[in-house]
Formats: sequence, C-alpha cells, structure tokens
Amino acid sequence: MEFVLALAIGIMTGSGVWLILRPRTYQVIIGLSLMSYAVNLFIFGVGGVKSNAAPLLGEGVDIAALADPVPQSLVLTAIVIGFATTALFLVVLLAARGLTGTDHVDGREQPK
Amino acid sequence: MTGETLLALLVCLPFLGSLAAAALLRTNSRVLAARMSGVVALAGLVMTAFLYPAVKRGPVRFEVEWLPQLGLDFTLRMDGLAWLFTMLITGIGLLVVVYARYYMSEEDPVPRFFSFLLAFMGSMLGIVLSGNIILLSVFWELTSIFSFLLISYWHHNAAARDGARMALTVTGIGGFCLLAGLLILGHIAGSYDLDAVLAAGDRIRAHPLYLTALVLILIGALTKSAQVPFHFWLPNAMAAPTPVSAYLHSATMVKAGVFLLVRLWPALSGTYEWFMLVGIAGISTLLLGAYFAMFQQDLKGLLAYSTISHLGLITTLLSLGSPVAAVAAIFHMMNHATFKCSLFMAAGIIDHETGTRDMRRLSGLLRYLPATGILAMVASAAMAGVPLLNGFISKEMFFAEAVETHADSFLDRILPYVATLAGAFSVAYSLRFIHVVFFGPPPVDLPKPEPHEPPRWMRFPVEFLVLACLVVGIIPGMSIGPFLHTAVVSVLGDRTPEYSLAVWHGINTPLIMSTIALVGGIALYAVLKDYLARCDDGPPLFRHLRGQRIFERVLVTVSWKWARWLESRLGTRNLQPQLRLVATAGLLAGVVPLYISGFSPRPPAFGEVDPVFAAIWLVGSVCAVGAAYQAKYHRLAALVLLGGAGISTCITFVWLSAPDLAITQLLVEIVTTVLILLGLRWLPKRSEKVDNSVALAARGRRFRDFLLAVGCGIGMFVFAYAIMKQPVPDAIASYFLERAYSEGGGRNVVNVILVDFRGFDTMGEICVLGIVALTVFALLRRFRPAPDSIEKPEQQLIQNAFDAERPERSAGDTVRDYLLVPSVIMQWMFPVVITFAVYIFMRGHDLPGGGFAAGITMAIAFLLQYLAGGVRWAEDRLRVLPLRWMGTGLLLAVATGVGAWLLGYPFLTSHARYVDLPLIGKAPVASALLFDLGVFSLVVGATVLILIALAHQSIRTHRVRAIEASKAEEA
Amino acid sequence: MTPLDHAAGLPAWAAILVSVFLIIGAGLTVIGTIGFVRLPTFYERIHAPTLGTSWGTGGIVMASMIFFTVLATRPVVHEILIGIFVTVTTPVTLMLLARAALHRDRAEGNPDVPSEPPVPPSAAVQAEKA
Amino acid sequence: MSHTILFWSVTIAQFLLAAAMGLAVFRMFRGPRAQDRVLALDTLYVNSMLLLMVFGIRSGEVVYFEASLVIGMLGFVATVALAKFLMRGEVIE
Amino acid sequence: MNGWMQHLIVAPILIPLVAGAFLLFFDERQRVLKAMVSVLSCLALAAVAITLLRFSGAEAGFQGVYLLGNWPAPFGIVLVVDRLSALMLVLASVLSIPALVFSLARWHAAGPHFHTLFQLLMMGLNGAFLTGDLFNLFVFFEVMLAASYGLLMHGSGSMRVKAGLHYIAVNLVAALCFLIGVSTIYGSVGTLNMADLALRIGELDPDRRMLLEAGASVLGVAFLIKAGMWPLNFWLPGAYSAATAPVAGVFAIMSKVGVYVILRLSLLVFGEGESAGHGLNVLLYGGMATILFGTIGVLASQALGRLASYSVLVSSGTLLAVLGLGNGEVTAGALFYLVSSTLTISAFFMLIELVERGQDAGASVLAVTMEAYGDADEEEPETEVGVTMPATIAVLGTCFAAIGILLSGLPPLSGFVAKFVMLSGMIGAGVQSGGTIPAPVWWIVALMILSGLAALISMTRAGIRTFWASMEGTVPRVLVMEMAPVLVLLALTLMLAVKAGPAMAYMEETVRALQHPAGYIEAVSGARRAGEAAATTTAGEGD
Amino acid sequence: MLPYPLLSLSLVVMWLALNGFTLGQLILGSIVSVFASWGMAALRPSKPRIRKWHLLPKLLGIVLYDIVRSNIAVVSLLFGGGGHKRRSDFITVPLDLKDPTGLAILAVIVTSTPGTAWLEYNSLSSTVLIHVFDLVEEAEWQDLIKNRYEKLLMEIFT
Ligand code: NA
Ligand code: NA
Repeated sequence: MEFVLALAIGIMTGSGVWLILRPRTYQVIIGLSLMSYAVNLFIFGVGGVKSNAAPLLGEGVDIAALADPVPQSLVLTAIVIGFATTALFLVVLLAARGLTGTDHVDGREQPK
Repeated sequence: MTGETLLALLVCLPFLGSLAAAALLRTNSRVLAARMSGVVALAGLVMTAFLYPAVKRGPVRFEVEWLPQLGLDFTLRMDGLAWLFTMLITGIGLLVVVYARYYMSEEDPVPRFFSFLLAFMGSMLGIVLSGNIILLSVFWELTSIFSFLLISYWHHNAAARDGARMALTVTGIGGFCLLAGLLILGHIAGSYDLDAVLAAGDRIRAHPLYLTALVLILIGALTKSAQVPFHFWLPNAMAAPTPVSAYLHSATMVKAGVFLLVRLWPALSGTYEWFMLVGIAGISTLLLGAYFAMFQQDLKGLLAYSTISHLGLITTLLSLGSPVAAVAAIFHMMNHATFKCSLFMAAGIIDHETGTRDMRRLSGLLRYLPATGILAMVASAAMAGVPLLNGFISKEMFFAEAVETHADSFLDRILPYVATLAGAFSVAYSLRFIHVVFFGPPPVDLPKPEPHEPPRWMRFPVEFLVLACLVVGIIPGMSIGPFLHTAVVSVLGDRTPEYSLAVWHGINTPLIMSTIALVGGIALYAVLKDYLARCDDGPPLFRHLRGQRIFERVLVTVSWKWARWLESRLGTRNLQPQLRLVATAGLLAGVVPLYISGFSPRPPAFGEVDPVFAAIWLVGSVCAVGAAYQAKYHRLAALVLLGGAGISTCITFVWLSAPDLAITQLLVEIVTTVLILLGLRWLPKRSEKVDNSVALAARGRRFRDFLLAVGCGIGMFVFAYAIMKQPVPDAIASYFLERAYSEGGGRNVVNVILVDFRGFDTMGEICVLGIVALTVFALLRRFRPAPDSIEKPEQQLIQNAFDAERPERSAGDTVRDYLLVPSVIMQWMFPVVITFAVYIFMRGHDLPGGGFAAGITMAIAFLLQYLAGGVRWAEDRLRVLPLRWMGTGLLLAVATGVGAWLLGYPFLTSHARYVDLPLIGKAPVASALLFDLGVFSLVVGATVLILIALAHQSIRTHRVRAIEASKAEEA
Repeated sequence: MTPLDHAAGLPAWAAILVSVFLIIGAGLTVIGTIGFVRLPTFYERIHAPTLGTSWGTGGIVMASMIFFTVLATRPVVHEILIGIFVTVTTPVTLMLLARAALHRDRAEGNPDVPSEPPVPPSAAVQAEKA
Repeated sequence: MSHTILFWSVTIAQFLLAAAMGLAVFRMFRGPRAQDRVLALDTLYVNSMLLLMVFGIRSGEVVYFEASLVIGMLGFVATVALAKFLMRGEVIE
Repeated sequence: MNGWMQHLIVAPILIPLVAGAFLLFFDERQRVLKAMVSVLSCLALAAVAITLLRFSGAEAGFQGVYLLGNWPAPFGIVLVVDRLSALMLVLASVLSIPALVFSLARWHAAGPHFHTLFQLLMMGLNGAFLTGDLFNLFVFFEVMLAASYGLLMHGSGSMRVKAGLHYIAVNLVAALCFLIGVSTIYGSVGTLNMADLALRIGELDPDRRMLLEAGASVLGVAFLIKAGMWPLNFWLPGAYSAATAPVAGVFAIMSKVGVYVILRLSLLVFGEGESAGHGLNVLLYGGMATILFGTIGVLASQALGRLASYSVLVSSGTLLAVLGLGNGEVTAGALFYLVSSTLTISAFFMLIELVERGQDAGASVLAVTMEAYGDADEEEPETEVGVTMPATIAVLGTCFAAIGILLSGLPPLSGFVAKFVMLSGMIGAGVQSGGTIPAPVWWIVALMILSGLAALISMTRAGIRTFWASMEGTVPRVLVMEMAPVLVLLALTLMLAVKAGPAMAYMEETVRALQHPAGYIEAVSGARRAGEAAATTTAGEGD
Repeated sequence: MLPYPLLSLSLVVMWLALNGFTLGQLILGSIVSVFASWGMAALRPSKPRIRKWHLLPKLLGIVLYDIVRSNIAVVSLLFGGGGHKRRSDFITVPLDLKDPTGLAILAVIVTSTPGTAWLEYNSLSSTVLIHVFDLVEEAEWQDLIKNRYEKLLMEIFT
C-alpha cells in the first residue's frame, strides 16, 4: 500500500515538475495540478495509511483503529486552496495571453 | 546659561537656522536669509568665545542618552582643540556668509544656499565637538551630504552635478570605512566615548585589529582631506559657488580629515604602521599637490591643488608622531584656513568682476582692483611661506621637524628634500598667481570688460583674514599663542612639548631650507613662466591622466556595465530557470539533510501491495505521464488525462479511509475541468509541425529538465515512503477522535476538525477562495483577448455558415438543435442537484460531506444551467449575486465565531446541544453548523463568480464584434 | 487485513445472489470497455460503454442493494439513485459527444458520415414564408 | 462459506473493473480523436464509480456511497463540457 | 488582560476580515464609503496593535495566548502575542495606513474590490504574525499571498499581469514546498503547534529527527522564497516594481514575513537541543549572496521601481545573513533594521510613483546611456545663477534624498542607526572574543558597506537624473493625500532614529525572550481554557 | 407553492432514500423539495403535461426488457457472435413527437439501450439521426422506435 502510494506520488511529482519547467502556460497549469495531487496524497500519507478505517464515530467503534483525521483535514484545506489557486493561475495565464498575445510563460515568444 | 547648554545650543543653532532658511524658500527674502545666517554664525562665534574660560580649565561636556545600551550617546565635548576649530568654523562661517551675501546673484534662490550652508556649519561643528566617536561619524557623514548639496547648488550645470556626485561618492566611501574603523576602535577601547578611546591608546596599538582599524580610519580621513590617491574630487568640487569653496574646501570640511587624525593622534599614532601609512600619503600629497598646482590655468584649480598640498603637509606632520610636529600641524591648519580662505574669496572677486578664472586670459588687474590685489598678494605670500606672515612660522616648524629622524626609514631620509622641493613649488605657484593676475598688460576681451572693486562688505572678509595672517605672522605668541597652547594641551596632555612660536630662531637648517625654497621657487617660475602662459590645463606628464575621467569611467564600468552584466548572469527574468531553481532547492532541502544525517530508507515490502490498488495506480500513473507528454500539443488530451489521474487520487482517498476527501476532490475536479475548458478557448492554436526543438541546446535543456523531474520524482517517492512507514507519534490525533462527539458534537471527526477544532483554518481557507474569486473577477473585467482569439471558434463559424447558406435555417439553429434534448435533462437535474447539495451539507457533521462540498455541488447546479442554456438564457432565469453570497458567508462565519464572546468564550468556541422538536424529536443543533453554512455560502458565491466571470468573456467579445460590425456597416 | 469479515454472517443465498450480480455487472462493464478498445470507428465505439452504464451499473447496484439490505436487515435502496442518475445522464454525454464527432467528421469531409438530413418540402416553404 | 464466495466474487469484480479502467485509459491515451478521449474519460468515471461501489461491499460501510453518487450524478458535467467544447469550441456561450 | 480585553488578540485578524466582507455588499460606485470603512479598519488595527505591543512589552504576567475555539494547545489553534509578533503587527498596521491613504488619491479606483483585497491582505499578514500553529501559518500565508496576487495585478496591464504570472507560479510551487514541509513535520513529530513542536523535538528518535530536519528544510525553502533569498528571488523585482505604488508600499512588509517566520521558528524550534542551529549556514551564506545580488541589482537598475525592488532584496539579504550569525545582540539590531528598512522601502515605492509622474518614460534610459558613453553634457552652457525649484519638486526631492540617505545607511535617519547597531554587534562580538573577527563577519560587514555604497551611487545617479538633469519634465501633479503618506513614513524613520534607545531596548528584550523559548512554550501549553477552573488545569492536561 | 408536484414528490422520495425514513426527515425533505422545485420554476422549463400516468410503468417495463435484451445482443456481437457480418450504420427516423420532455425520454431510451445511439435531432425536419450498432434492416429499427416507444410516449404526453 505505502509502496504503491509512494510510487504514485513520485510519478505524479516527476510529471508535474517536468511540466512546470516547460515554456507554455498551459503546461505549467497542468503540471501544477499534478503536483498538487501528489502533494495532497503526500500529506494524506504522512498520517499512515489504513484501509476501511474512516474517522467516523459510531457505537462500538474502536477509536485506536481509526485513521488519523488530522492529515485528512489538512488535505481538505489544501484541496480547497489548491482549487482556488489553480483557478487564479488559469485566469492570470489567460489575461497574460490576452495582453501579450502569446502563451509563453515569459510573455514573449523567443526568450533570449 | 551653563557651558553644557551653550554647547548643545552651539550645535543645534545652525540646524535650526537651516530649517528657518528653508522655510524662506518660497519668499523673496534673499537678504533676510543672509542676515539670519550671519546672526547664527555670529551667535556661534560669541558663544564659543564665552566658552573659552571653561574650556581652558578642562573639557566641557554635554550628554544626552541616545542609544545608551550600545554606547552611542549624544555627547558633545569641547576641549582646546575643539574650541580652536569651533572658532574657525563659526568665524570663517560668518565671513563667508557676509561674502556670499554679495557674491550670489540677485536672481539666485539663496535661501536654499544659506539653508545648506548653515546645516553644513552645524555638521562641521558636530564633528569637532563630538564626544562620542560614533556621533562624530554621524556628523562626518552629514558634512558629506551637505557638501554634496552645496557643490551642486548650481545643479543645472553638468560640472556641478558631476563634481558634487564625485565628492559624495569618494567621501561617502571614506565615511563608511571610517564608521567600520571607529566601531573596531570603540570595541577595542570598550567604549565609544572619546575620552575612553583616547585613554586606551596603549591597548589599541597593541590590539591585533589595530592595523585594520587604522587603515579604515585613514581611508576616511584621507578621502575627506583629499589626500593622494583620493585627492581628485577636490578640484572638481570647485564647480561650487566660490563661498562654498572658500568655506568647505579650504577652511573647514577638508580639515575634517586632518582634524580626525589630530583628534585620534593620542590613540593611534606613534607606531611604525602609522608612520608609514600616514607619511607616504602625506608626502606624496604634499609634493604632487604642489606640482599640480603650478600647472593649473584655473584660479580655483590652482588654489584647490595648493590646498591638497598643504593638507599633505599637515598629514606629513601628523605622521611623524612627534609632539612638536603635532603642534605644527594644528598651527598650520589654522594658518592655512586663514590665508586660503582669503585667497578663494579674492579669486571669487576676480571671477565675479571679470567673468573668468582662466589665468591665460587674466592680466594686469591691479589697476582695476588695487585693494583686492594687495590683499591677495599678502595672502599669497603667506601661502608661499614668506616671513612675517603666519604661513612662514608653521612652515618653519615643518622644516624643522622634517630634518629630525623619527623612524629611521627612507621616508625620513627623503623628507627634507621633499619638503624643500614642495616649498619651492609653493613659492612658484603663489608667485604665478599674483604675477599673472595682477601684473602685466591690461586684459583683453574679458567676459565682463570693466572690472572694478567689489562692494565694501564683499571685500571685508578678505581684509579681515589677511589682517589675521599678518597679526599671527608678526606677533604669534600674543595673538594665537594661548589658544593654540590650550588646543595643544588638550591633544597632547602631559606629552606637550616645549615649542616656540617666535618668528626668528636664528640661522638654522629650516631657515636655510626656506631660503632655498624661496629662491628656487622664484627661479622655477622664471623658467616656466612662458610655458605656463600658453600650456593647456594640467601638469605636463599627467595632463591626460585626469582623475575625474578615470573615476567616472571606472564608476560607470563597475557600477553600471559590470553590474548589468552580473545582474543578467546571476539573475533571470524568465520563469523557467526560476522554477528550475525552486525545484532544485526543494529537492536539495529534502535530500541533503537526510544524506548528511545518514538516513537509510527501509526496503519496500511488496507482500503488502494490494493488486487492485496497484492497478488503480498503474492507471493513474499512465494518466499522469500521459498528461505530461501531451500537454504541449494536445491540450484537451492532457486535460482528459489529468482527469484520469484525479480519479485515481479520488479512489485512493476512498480506499484509504477518507471519504470526505474523495467527495471534495471529485467535485473540485469537475469544476476545475470546466474552468480549464473555459480558458482553453483563449489559448493560441498549436500544431505539432512547428516543433523547433531539434536544436541541440533545446534538447540539452530538456534532458536537464527531465533529469530534474526524475530526481524530484524519486526524491518524493523515497521521502514519502520513508515517512509513511514511520508511524505518527500520537500527540494530538486521538484527542480529536475522543472528543469529536462528546465535545464537538459530531461523528465525522474530519468535519469536526474543520469546523470546530481547527475551524480557524477553514475560515482562512474560505478567505483564500473569496480573494481569488475577487481577483479573477477584477482581472477578467479588464480582459482583452489576443487578436487571434477574438474570432469565434472555428466550429461556430462553420455551423453558422451552414445555417446561413440554407434558406430554411436561421442563425443558431444548429446549436439549438444540439442542446434541445440534453438541455431538458440538464434542467431537470437542477432541483435534484440542489437537493443533493442540501443533503451533503446537512450530513457533514456526522458523515462525509460538509459546507465546502455542498457549496461546490450547488455551484455545479448553477454551472449546469449555464452549460445547458448559455449565459443569456441562464441569467435571464437565475439571478445569482455571487458577491452577496460571499459577503454573507464570510460575515456568517465570523458572526458565529464572535457569538462565543457573548458567553465569555474565545472566538469560534462551538456550542452543540440537542433540542426537542415537536413531531421530529431530538435534533442536534450545533453552532458549528452555522459556521459551515457560512462556508457553504462563500463557496457557492466564489465558485459561481469565477465560473460566470470566465463564461462572460465569450459574450463580451461577441458584443465587441457586434459593435465593430455595425461601425463597419455605417462606414 | 482480511476484508469482508463483516459479511461472514450473510446467508449463503444472499452471498450467491450478490456474487452473481457483481460478476454480471463487472463482466458487462469490462466487456463494454473491451469493445470500446477494439471497435474500429468512433460511432461503433460509443455503443460499447453503454453496457457498463446500463446493466453493468445495474448489476452492481443490485448487488449492493441486496448485500446491504440483508446485512442491515432493513431495506437499503439508495443505490437505486445511482442507477437512475447514470441512466439519465449518460445519454446526455453520448448525444453531445456523438453530435460533436459528427460535426468534426463533416467539417473534415469524412465520407462515412451522413450529411445533414434533407429538409421536407413543407418545412422549407414555411421558412421561406417567414 | 458466504465469506469465501463473496471474497472471491468481490475480488474478481474489482479486478474486472480495474481492468476496465485500464482499457479505458488505453483508449484515452491512444485516442485517436478527441472524442475518443472524452468518451474514455466518461467510461473511466463510470468504471471508477462501480469500483467504489464494490469497495463499499468489500468494506461493508455505506459511507463510501456518496463518492459513487457524486460520480453518478455529477460526473457527466465534465464530459458535457468537454463535448460542448468539441462541438462549439467554447463551453458556455 | 482579562475578559473582553483577551479578545483583542484575535482582533487584528477579525477587523480586516469583517471590513473586507462588509464591503462586498457595496458596489464600486460607493467608493467614498468603501474608503472610509477601509481607513477606519486600518486605524482600528493600528490601535489594537499598539495596545497589544504595550501589553506585551509592559505587563509582567502577560499571557498573550488565545485558544481559538477554546481548545487547549496543542490540539486547537492558538494565537500568540509576544513582543515579536506585537512588533510585526504594529509595523504592518502602521505601514498600511499611509499606503491606504495614498491609494485613495487615485489607485483604489483602478479596479474592483481594491479595499476588500487590501483588508484581506492585512488579515493574512496579521494572521501569519499571530498564529502559533504551523498549518494555520500556511493558511494565513495563502490568505496573504492570494490577496497579494490580486493587489499586484490591481489595475491590470501587461506588465503587472506578466509579473503576476511569474509571481504566482513561483509562489504556488513554494506553497507546495510549505505543505510538504508541514506535513513531514507532522508525520515525524505528530503535532502542528509550534510550542509543542519545540517541546517534543527533544524526545525524538534519530530517524524521526532526520525526517523532521528534512521537513523543516523543505519548509525553509518556502520561507526563503518568500523572504527573497538568492537564487530564489528573481520573481521579486519584477513583481514589486510592477505593482501599483500603494500596493508595493504594503508589499514592503511581505518579504519580511518570511524573515519573521524563519526567526521565530529557528529560535523556537532549533534554538536548543540536538538540532540546534539547523540550516543557519544556509541563511548566512544565502543571505550574503542575496546582499550581493541585491547590490548588483541596485546598481544595474535603470527604472526606479526596480531599484526599490532590489533594495528589498538587499534588506532581506542583510536580515538573513545577520540571522545566520545566530548572535543575539546582532539579531536585535536586525529587528531594528527590519523596521527601519520596511518603512523606508514602503515610502520609496510610493514616492517613485509621484516622481515618475512628471517624467517621460524614455528619459531615464537615455540619461544612463549618455552617462555611459557620452561627453555630451559638457556641451551645456554653464550659468552661475541657481534655478528656483517648484515647491512640489523640492518636497519630492527632499523625500528622495531622505530615502537615499536611509537606503545607504547615512545619518541622521534610522538607516544609519540600524546599520550601526548591526555592525556594532558583529564587530563587538569578534573583538570581545579574543580579537579575531571571523571571516563571515568580515564578509557581511564588507557587503553591508558595499550595499550602502551602491545605494548611494544609484540613488544619487537616479536623483540627479530625475531632479536636476532634466528640467524639461513637467512638474507632476501631486496631491497632499499622496505626499503626506510618504512624509509620515519618513518622519517615522526620523523618530525611530531619535528614539533609538527605547526602540533598541524593546528589540533586545524581544530577542532575549526569543532566545529563551521556555517562556513561550510554557505560556502556550499552560494557557487555560475559558470556563475551566484554574485549579483543575494541570500540566499534563490533555495527554 | 408547489409548481411541480411530481418533481417535489420525487425529491422527497430521493431525500428519504438518502437519509432513511423518519418523520423528521420527511418534514425536512419536504421543505427542501419545496425550495428545490422553486429553483426549477425559476428556470421556466417547458412544462410537460402527463395525461396517462398508468402507461409509465408499462414504458419502464418495456425499456428494462429491451435493455436486457440488447445487452445480451451487443455482448454476443462483441464476441463475434450474431451469426452474420455485423454492419453498423446511421439511420434517419422521422418523428411526430414534439414535446421536449418526451423527446428527452425517447433519447434516453434509445441511448441507454446498447446498440442504438441518438446522434442528432433536427427540429426543422423533425427527424433524428440514430446510429445503430448492428443494422440488419433499417425499416425494422424505424418501426421499433416509432411504434414501440414514440407511440407510447405520444400517448403519455400531449
Ligand atoms: Na439560414
Ligand atoms: Na445506447
């Protein structure tokens, strides 16, 4: 479980890093999204992974067996903030594209 | 009034006067400003005089705490030396003010001039009166600043600007070094108090940092006193109005450097390093200054180099380390101030009356300016060291010291010859000054043809100073003697030597040297006379080696060309290298500490891998890599693949016990996909054919990026695996699990954390969302599409053309038919999704769900209607006021939090209880639910605002196009 | 970790029934996606996933309903909502997507897709009147 | 008995669905046209939904149901947007 | 400080939030109302911040810990007011008022929702200063950043949007680093509360300690990006110089937030124990590189905006390098410098706008080129009659000179005092410890002097070009509302210089408290919940 | 108060299916459904008139049956069965049904049934383009759609 998850985090990070280093704004936004998936999973993973142990309380639930709720709540916040910033980045890249005419990250086609 | 307060007043008065003069800026009261300045200077002079009896008894101190814990206090201290200098500064200041009153033109905005002049006077007084070496450095820097302003007074002249800037730069460098040096000095002495520093001389000279401190302080002193090799700024400072030259560049500011050497003489002098460093600087300045002075064609230039030379003389004296030499140095500072100041004023009068200072054009002025001429002659004679004038006495003392042996080095051996030679030069240029300007045939084509004597009071200062030269020269012991002695005692204390200020000491070596210098100087002038009358400005060998040019060039090269080159090398304005650096930094920050501390990752255990889970991530990884691969040319494909990776993430959340995360992630992903699609329309078309990546450099870059990406991937993998295998120490998690229900009133611990335990995070988070929505809105209000995206998408053009070319069809039929059936279903989904949103909201506290997920769901319900019917259709029916939703949401969240105050609890304290409702029974009511409602409201508002703002762009350009089309029709 | 411990008390008939529906549902779904991968043209491919959205979903919804109903000994029917929503929404996507594909093919002049349908004379006349 | 039957049927079902997801992703990656990819995404959504439902059976918990319901009810929104983008070149007119 | 007064601690966050949210109900035409609410909010913030400062400084038994939601530390989120955070709060609010007033003259109308964004920026800043929780710090960082994105691009335009794109991209990656760092720390220590973290770090086993250090380093990258350390700072000149003047004016404090957090965490968490001094060398050498780069940039800048931005880097670099020395006395000086340089740079950004209003854009470029190549200016006729300056130019020029003096560390303003206290501390430490000053200290001293000199050269170059060389430029129309903020900020620097003694005493006391984190830790872990009898609260509560 | 009673009822049922049946939930669900149907009313959709309620179950039964049948058919076709060479093609079906809701239901039926896909409705000519996976006889399919579904739908609506 941990191994697969860690590998997945690694692959998504790698893909994301590759993309954010590309020259097109669209590539960057996709890269950022991939990276935030990876980071969300990472935060989620630090609590230790448990299957079928959602931190929901009920009668007869053994609290010790439940998954750590803290990283989950952190991820939720991170997801929301990630959503917001992705939207913002999108609009900024559109505005930049509109004003500069290009979708190059530096706002000009052939950076020296 | 006590001495202390007088002292404080003495320093403050000029600054107050300066402010008052500045206040006159808007008025035309030129005379008033001058009078006020005169009064200030006079008051200073009188106060100083009054202080003499006290000073004679011992130093007068004034202390105010400033930064006591660091030993920086506003300490003023007047001893004999300071008194002498204070007299000089205020006295000559008064004369300069009087002179300037007549010198400055009628049209000049003189309040500014006098304001700066008074401020300078205050700063200069501050230097000599500082009882704390840091305070001294404060005033030191202030003199640099005000001298900059004074030199550049005529700032419309390029020469004034350049001269001022050079002076500031050079003395500024010196000032910074001085501060560092004084800091070291103070720390060695254990105090910045001047008395303590002077008392710690032995400790200072024995300290390993002595040389460092010495060099730094010397850089400060030598730059200020224009010593070789820092001398070049002074001649350029002559672009200043002549009163400024007379005051700053002969009498006062340039004396600050040598003053400092005298001031610190007890603490620093007497070592071999001191002798060599100060000596070499002094001797070379003495000689070179005099040599250069001979070849100047500008009157003020001649005087400037002469000043440099005389300052070199003083420096040389100070280098010797002998008490008598110190006496001579102090004495010569006074003498030089008097004769040089008068000479500058005389030169100013000549300039004023004839309109030029070029000695090649001046001639025979004695017939026009007899009084000025005679005064200048006497002053020049003093400068040349002619007997019965003050310059002679101090020069004799110098010659006497020059022949003494001090450290038995080559300096000692050459000093007598150098001194004599410099003396001869000095005679030569003094002679030249007088001879060329006042004698010979009448001048031809002067800029101002009829020169005549200046106003009475403009000449008065010169007369006064020349009188002083004579008085001191003839009866030194009765005039300056006692005051000089007080000064000398204050510096040398019990090392005060026996010395005599008598004019006649009998025939001795110094007198012989003087005679040689006098005769040699006359001979030299006779030889050079004709050459000098024709030659260009500047000495023969060094004419083209102009300090100013070199300085400017070096400054421009270093501070501009090199800096720009370095800036482009060490920095970048492109994004890619920046992100590359950030990624590298992140990778290194994670890996290096682990590597250093010898962390060894645990070997993976494949046995525990769930094959289905692995399959899901096989899918997810393919999607991630595919998205990375396709994002350049196949944007839609990349977006779709990104969705695939997102789905895998979602499943993972479910798989690993985080249903809340799964729901939220899914909803967010849906909205994100639509958002990106909304944006995609405005991006340029890109086809694979224009691939220019075959270049080797591009391939290299890509390979590097690939390595970095792989590195980051592997790093994250190892890091994530290591940390996941490390069970979290249970510090806080179980607390939440235990109390979520009993104290938080909810069974969904994650939700209780979000709205209660860590509700504050959530409040911040919704603020972020709100801010982003506002920013998006603001940006899109000003959105201007790129020219190549203004046109409708190709699909619409084709479909519209199709509608247009068939008679039975009307515009928009295709899209209407396209959406006819789907839109019905999408409309019917509206109430369903709303109900679902409420459901998600209501259950959040106990089961997966919550305000955020519900808010997004609600936003999707609206979005669906925009998709189904378009902007106009949807807005015709649904009036969403996103800003109201947002504001309400934020205020509701805060209000819920603040509500706790009423019960005496901190912000966001929640209250949960069960209430009995008729028919329904017990129902949970938690204030956290209200908070969550705020979250819901904000999320709906913000998400809808973002979506609508983006969606509106399409119809906005339509409108623009429609306007354009109608205009074209009209035309 | 042994999953399904909670299902140990499930009656055998229920277990078999659940299993059958599960296998049918999952089987139909995977067959649909196999078709989706193998079929040659897009218009044929759009038929394949409907196996998953119709009885593929139906099978698993049934399995889930039976399983939880028996387990909780009370009717658990909310899965039916999934069935309904999938049934209602899938046609929307398919319709929109297929029509989009049709447009793209027509725009590229693909001869394998029919052109716009002919207009009956009555409609043409009406349009002209208008 | 029930346990064994269910264990195997759930496991097989999960494998089948995971395989279906894999196939969908194959199509998504392969294309060849955008409409294929979009359809693949839609299929992937449905398959994931089914997988989650099976997971619900496997875990015996109803709390994962909402995730499936969200896909079932709202998953089509993204696909609709994608389809409309293909047809009209923009999502909301 | 009890009862209602206790709630003052959360007020610096709530006041701007409420003000910002309230303004959403009014449309852009009601500008006067919006401006009034905004100004009132900032005034209230300043009042609260000053009150907190006085409490944190004076009252001996002051417990500036606020348990949000009434949950005890380390479980809930706590806000902590100590001398350092109170100082930063005051600085932020004092800076905000001039910037806001400046914006009212013109800029606040350049786009929608300026005031809401401004208020929320203040909320983010204040939250970052107050919070005692790592993840909550992330949230407030994001609030602050999000608002800064909006404000940076306020007024739109190609320059701002391009700069905004870079700024956002870099900061998004930084945010990811932040998340990785925080979660690693949580994963290795199990807590998010800073005080609790400091408490537990002593008991960690080696593996966890390694992970913690790695996590802290990744976290550090995020802060260093924010603080503008070379080579992670290339976004800064572009962003700061593109922003509108009042926005850049408040941005002056944003780079200081990174410095603040580094200072807070390095002394709280890595002050003592086995991990003590973790990463100090990075700060030291990175800081020095930053000073150097900033200095080069100051020299190389044609446009005043970039000059000011590079001054931000010099300031950041100086702070980082000095913090990297890990010397208490010097750190106190650094705090003084932080305040001084923030006020200076804020004033500078606003002044630039006013100065450049009267100029045409190409003039500055031309002037520099002429200086580099031409002897052209020797052709000018020289007249020895002064030119009367219009009052506006005179005032602007005086302010410009004051800023030049501040940036180069010349007396009599606070720039000199700041430089003096840092240099004195560094040199003093060397001299007293046996006469040798370590090489890094020499380097910092040299770099500080060099940077001052560069500022001097650059500012005189720019000042001469702006005020003296080109008299053709029209006199800018400057409103009192725009001039006053600059003057107020400069007056503050003067006041800071005059009151250097008390100010430094505060800073020294602050650093002393930071160097003994036990007080902070006790205050947080011993904070009592409301409604709980004092006697029942024991040290082990909650375990 | 209740612009769409059937919709409101369905929403209440949905609410109860999601939350379980209690009196409290019934009340809550009713309130929610009222609000949600007001939301629907705001959209001003073309209001469907359902005449013959009793035919709805019949339609449902037919559709479910057809779906099962065509599932089997398509599966066998995919495995190369069916006994003949499969030919898939487009067919155009003229429709008399005009009500959008009715059309939507027809589209859902056609598309949900594996083997047929609703592609393009042309409102001017009142025809629909359908893609059939295994087209043996065009007329047979037209007949199926016109007589088996459309007729029933025409009866239910209008
Ligand atoms: Na037509
Ligand atoms: Na179908």
